[in-house]
Amino acid sequence: MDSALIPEGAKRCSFPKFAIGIAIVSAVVLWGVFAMFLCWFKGLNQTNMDDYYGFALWIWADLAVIAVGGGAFFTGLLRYIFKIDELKNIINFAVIIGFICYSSALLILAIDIGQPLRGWFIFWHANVHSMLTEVAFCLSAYFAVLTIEFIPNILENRQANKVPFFHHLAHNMHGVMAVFAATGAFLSFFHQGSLGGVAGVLYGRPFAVREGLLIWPWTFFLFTWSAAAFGPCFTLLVTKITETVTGKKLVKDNVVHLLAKISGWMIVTYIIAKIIDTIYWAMVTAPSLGFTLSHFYSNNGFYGYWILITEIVLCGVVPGAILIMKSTRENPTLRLVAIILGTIGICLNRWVMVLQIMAVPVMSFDTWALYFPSWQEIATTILPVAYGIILISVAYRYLPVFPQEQELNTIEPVSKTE
Amino acid sequence: MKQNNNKAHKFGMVIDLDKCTGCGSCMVSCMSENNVPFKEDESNKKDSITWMRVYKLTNGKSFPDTEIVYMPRPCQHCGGKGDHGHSPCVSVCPAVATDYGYDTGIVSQIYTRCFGCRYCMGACPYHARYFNWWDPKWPEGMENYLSPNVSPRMRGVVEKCSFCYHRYQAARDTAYYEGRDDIEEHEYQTACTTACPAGAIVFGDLNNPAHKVHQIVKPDPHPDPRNKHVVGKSRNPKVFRLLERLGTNPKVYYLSEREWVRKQGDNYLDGEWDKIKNHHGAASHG
Amino acid sequence: MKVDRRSFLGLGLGAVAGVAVSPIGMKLTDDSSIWTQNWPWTPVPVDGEVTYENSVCSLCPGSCGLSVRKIDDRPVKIEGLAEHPVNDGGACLHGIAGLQYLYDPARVKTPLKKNGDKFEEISWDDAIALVAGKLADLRKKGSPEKLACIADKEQGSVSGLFQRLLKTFGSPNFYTMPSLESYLEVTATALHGEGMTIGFDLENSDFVLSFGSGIIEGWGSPVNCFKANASRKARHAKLYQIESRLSNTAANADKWIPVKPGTEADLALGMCAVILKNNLFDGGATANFIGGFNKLAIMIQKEYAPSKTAEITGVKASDIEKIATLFAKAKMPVAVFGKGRGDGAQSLKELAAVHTLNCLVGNINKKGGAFVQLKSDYLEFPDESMDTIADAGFAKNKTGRYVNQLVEKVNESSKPVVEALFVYNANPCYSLHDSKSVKQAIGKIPFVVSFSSFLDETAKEADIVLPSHTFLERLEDVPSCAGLAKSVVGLTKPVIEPVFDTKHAGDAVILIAKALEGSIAESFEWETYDECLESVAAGIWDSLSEDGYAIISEGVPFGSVAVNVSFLADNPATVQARGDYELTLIPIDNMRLINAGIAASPFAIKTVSDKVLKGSDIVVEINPLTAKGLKDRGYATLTTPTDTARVMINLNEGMMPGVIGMVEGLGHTFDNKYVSNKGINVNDLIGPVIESGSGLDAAFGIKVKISKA
Amino acid sequence: MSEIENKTENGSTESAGECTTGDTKDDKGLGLGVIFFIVAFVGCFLSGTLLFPKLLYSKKEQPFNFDHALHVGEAGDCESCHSFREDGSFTGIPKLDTCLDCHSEEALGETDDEAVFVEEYVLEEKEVPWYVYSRQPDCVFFSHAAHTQTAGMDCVTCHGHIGESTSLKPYEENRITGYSRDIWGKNIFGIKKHSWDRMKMDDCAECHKKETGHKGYCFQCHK
Repeated sequence: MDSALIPEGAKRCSFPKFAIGIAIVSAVVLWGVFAMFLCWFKGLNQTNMDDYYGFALWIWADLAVIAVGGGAFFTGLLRYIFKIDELKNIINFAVIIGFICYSSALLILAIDIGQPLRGWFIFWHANVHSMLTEVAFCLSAYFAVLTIEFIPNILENRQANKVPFFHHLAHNMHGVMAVFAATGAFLSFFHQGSLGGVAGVLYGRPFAVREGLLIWPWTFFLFTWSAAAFGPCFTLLVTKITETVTGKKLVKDNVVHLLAKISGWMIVTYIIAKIIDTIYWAMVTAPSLGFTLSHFYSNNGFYGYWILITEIVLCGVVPGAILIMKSTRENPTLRLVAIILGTIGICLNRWVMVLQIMAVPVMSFDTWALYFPSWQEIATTILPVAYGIILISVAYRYLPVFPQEQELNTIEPVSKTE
Repeated sequence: MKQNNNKAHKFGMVIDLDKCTGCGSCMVSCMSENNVPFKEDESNKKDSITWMRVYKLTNGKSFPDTEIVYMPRPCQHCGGKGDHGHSPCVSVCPAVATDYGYDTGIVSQIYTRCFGCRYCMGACPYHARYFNWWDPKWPEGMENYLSPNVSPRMRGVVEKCSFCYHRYQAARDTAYYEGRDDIEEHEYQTACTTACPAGAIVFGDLNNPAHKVHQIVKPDPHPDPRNKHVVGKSRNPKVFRLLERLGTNPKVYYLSEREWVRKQGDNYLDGEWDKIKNHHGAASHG
Repeated sequence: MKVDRRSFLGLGLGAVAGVAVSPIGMKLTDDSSIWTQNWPWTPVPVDGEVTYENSVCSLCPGSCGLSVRKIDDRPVKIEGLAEHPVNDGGACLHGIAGLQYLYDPARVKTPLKKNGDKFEEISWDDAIALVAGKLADLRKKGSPEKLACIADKEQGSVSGLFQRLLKTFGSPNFYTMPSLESYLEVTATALHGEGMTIGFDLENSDFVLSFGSGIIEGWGSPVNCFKANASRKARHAKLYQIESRLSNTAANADKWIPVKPGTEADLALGMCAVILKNNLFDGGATANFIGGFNKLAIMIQKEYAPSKTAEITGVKASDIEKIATLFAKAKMPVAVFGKGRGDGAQSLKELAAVHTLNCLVGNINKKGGAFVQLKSDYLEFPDESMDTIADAGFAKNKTGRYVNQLVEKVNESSKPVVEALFVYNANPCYSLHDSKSVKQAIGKIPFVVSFSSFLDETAKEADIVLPSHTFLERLEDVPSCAGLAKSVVGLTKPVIEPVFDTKHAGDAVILIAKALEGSIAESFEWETYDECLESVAAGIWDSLSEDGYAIISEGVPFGSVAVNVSFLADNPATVQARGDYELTLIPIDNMRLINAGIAASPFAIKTVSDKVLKGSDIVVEINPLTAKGLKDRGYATLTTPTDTARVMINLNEGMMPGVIGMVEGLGHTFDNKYVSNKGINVNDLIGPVIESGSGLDAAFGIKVKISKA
Repeated sequence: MSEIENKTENGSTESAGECTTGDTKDDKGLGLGVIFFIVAFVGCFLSGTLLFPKLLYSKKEQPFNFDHALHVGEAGDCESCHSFREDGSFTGIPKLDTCLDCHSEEALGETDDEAVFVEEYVLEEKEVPWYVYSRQPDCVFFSHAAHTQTAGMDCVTCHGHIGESTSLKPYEENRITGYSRDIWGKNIFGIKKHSWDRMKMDDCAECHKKETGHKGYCFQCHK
């Protein structure tokens, strides 16, 4: 019934099947929306946050989605600036994922603040010294860029494309996309960084504080770097999931391998920097404030050295290693393991840089504070995921997201290996 | 207004922990002075608004060698690294809803500017900042005792100790009216100071040698040679500040004869304390 | 078709553009945020002229001077009054939070009459008539002595009026709740004779030996004691605290001497033994001893030799010797008694034994010592006119010596020994031991009249509630009844018009008296309480009304007093805790709570640590060694001979092994969600133990066992 | 690029036919579109500028008219009624007893307004519930002493020439915020010609910056 909208020559499941799927996910969305309104109308007492946990699950989710959304800017950078042409076959999807991540991030922020109707003060009364101000500005700006990057893809919808105006618009936008990609990359570099800065500048919190370059603590650069490194992992992961769900091959292996390779080398370099940073912090920064490393990883029910090792070794070194070696990289299973580990790693890193900071006691007579989110928090955190699934399925169904789709699926089995 | 800019105060406090009895007068005086709300269950101290909070410290020894001391903790009104006014909380507020008064050294706020991002709370190692998780509500009729000198805060904003700034304003109003260009030590005292039955809290201008707080603390005008971020270290060996090593430069000082108490004021690596405890204040350059 | 689409497009874009450049967007964005800054449900305090009024706090016997800040007619802040002889500036948290009592949700807003088990509102006239009627019947029946009254204290004009009403009515049954003042009198009476009382010169003493007195936990006149304690450092004075728990006082003291609970008396006598053995006592002073000094001396040295005492008390013999010697050799030593706030259960043996230390070292009526003198009575009531019924009834014996015996009698006898009861400023159903049986007794009394400002545990049991003004709404003379070196009378003044339809208890009494007519009415010639106060306090009225206080006696009293040791010489048995479990539960006095009639204010409750109260669970202190399997912050069941309770555990190294501490002042059940139904009332768990000889309830604790819940 | 180029070719070839045939219609449509655009634009803009304020503000009449000019003439300057207290705080709108310094049960003049004043307030001993044009929200701390006594500012600077007025304008209250219209200023765009046309924070800050070299710290003007 909606065949008129479906890209030519593309096979899609029947509309009812599609509708049912969407309906199910929408239920989850409604649940999240309900929780969201509770938080807005009854206030943040609906959450389990407290004066020790001013930043909690939401801020983590925020940082996490932005980090994994980093795939968008980085792929864009490679595609349009460094002119790595193969990536055009995945750039659309990367952009969509980025769009979802960033819109979610903004939504979460709108729920997280105690006075949403005053949220615009962050722009109006901006404090240039605050990393959060930098985040807010770059985040909104980059979201705008992503929207612009997304538009042409939407306009390529079969019906929209019939309108000459839209058609030409899409065409011309493709032409100038490099400019936006560049802006996007620049903006993204800053807000990914400033998100890292958010933690790094907390000189009252020895677990978070880092020395740095000029006004930027090392976490600034580590966050940007890690986003660029692990973002593509997530892009690949979601692509893989979409392929499994649709039961079609959507992106050629050479593209995947290329992105995986780049990601791999980024991860390796990042993890080396991260290790150096951790050692310096543990050996110099923290002790100079009277803290030993053990202080941060003992005397509590949850945060132990395991979290440090998992983040750096299991979810950093391992995926890095897998992805830089051709043999392992081109082994689908290992590659999948790597990108999963990588995605977990980046999320874990953001978790540590938000929640563990809040948990660690600073005053000698203070105690560890642990926290478990309320259902309202969980619901509002799942909300973006569900919304993301819907947007991806709709986009996949009606937009030519994967340029290689037809080629890969019309020509029967013959799957070339290059 | 002009003359206040060219003569900068630095209001601060010194609390004698040997005198403090942990009676709680300071907490209640603060709450009733500043229209702090209360709710049915206040036993979860992590969401209970008490601008002045009294911590109970023990020496960790077992019976019968245990010792207790009470440590009242208002907002420390940090001067930030090098005492340049970039307090941990002020520097992070995205909307300038809290700033550093260079004429008073007081970290001030606009509750109506704050939009509740709570970044400042994450930045404060003293947990001196509190978020209004609930709408403030008073039992029927009880709102009649609210003071007009401090605006009640609405749900969704962060609040903290203000060193009873409104008392400073009132004192200045009187001074202006009487044509004086400055106020006397006794004219501006915080609610906790005046309430303390043990007289454990001394409040005044750290910049003014005539003030008692200055005489007790003897703040060192020079940076600590061992940590350039630390300014205004006390030259009194019995006086210390909380987490001084972080370079937050609080304006709240503590006084105690007991070494174990002074040691709990900060974090030290094994054996570090014994090396530096006697350097306390030795950094002074006369 | 295309036309349509485009024109619609134009229309839409035009509208958007038009609104965009109009001020609507900007203005609404601004206004919506301003709306959040002025939410109608967030109160806006009205501004006005600032004025200050002085008064005196009567929440506890401390009687501190208060300065009340007002905006126009609204009191907005209470602070300590500078240069007041009692507190000179400082104030305790309860006084500062006083305004919360003014608007307390549990206040009685108008007279109430019990109908079935519900209260209904009645007018003052009906209420007074009703009370007068009942009392008149009682007199007709010729048993006026069956009217009893329980008040907070004996001193003061309001208490005076109640006593006067009972006397002229024909009843000797006036009782007061146990208080430090009453114990001081009991002690003074036993050792020095009728009408005497004791004060401690803490400001000047250079060696304070405290037998569990919570000198910075609300003992005596709290703020005054805080100041005396704070000045210790400067005066190079020492404080030694003898107590089974590391209380704040113990923590603040120069030395803490942990002692087995309930053995303070033995320790005191043990120290006497040392002083006697080593001839450290003051010969001159012992000359004043009567009632068998030698007998006492021999008994003590025989029964309380250091080694033996060490066994009983758990304090090392060497320490006993050392401390006794330090005490005796100090220039201005003073031994202080009255465990905790001094208003809980006490044994005369303990009080007398400790005070004997003072007498032995001869610091009676010396600077920095204990002041023994006649009770100061600054009120002069005109002689009552008594009719025959009154004379006959008043001549009868009191039903019991102390209030707890009254309760006992009521519960024991089948026929009512008390027909009518007045309760003023007292909450026996909460603050007496074994509150259940107290409630039962009150329930047995046919006609109970409460004069409480709040619907507290006792008022709930009453048949009539005649609500009183709070201390911020009334005029009253407030003597400091708290073992001070000086005796001061303060004047409480109304700082605000009564918030509800309440009356001054004094006025209520006068009205009742007038309604009873005859000789009773004659004895109450005043129109109002205020008029009454001015006339009966005529002697000090000028200074009262001008300065807000009058100093009755100050400085070291003159002359020596006799010391009658006969009570101790017979070596009365030390009171033991009830039950045969091996742990002992003792009440803890916490400055941030109130264990008298009223509950702590919402603000005060807010300051209470989560190691004392967590949600609605009370937290008990126990030494890790005693706790065995129990985990910190875990739940446990506490079993006493009378009752069981669910409690939370706080492992506390400051607790003596074998002892469990439970805070006093929680577990109120009246209608104020901010302070009620939190934790349990320790008095429910501890049953009274009457000391033979003195008749005092001396239950310092009770034997319990504790197990995981 | 290949992918997209293919598409665009398809696209153009496809729509080519339509385009040629559709050109003329296009222009008409466009013209119509433009007209619609202008109509909608003007309509929305005007309603936003003229109608919107009418809806936003509610008009309230003062209890009775007050002639400032007259009173200034009789009593002298502003301070004789709007005075300071001993402690340097400012009384603002005078209370009834201040009025009674001059007024009494007997009317001084013969205006109807004074009659209302005497009958409804003096005799009833009720305070007059004036609407305050310059009332600032609860979060604002303002020291008159600092401005008039110390900095020597003139009342007019912020309050305008109300002292010369013979009648009180109706009080306009913002339905959303409850603010007096004088805070945002009469001009809905927030444009001001005189220092007293607006009383928003920016106006305070502007003057503070000029006079003291600093906008001031939060607590200087907030409580």
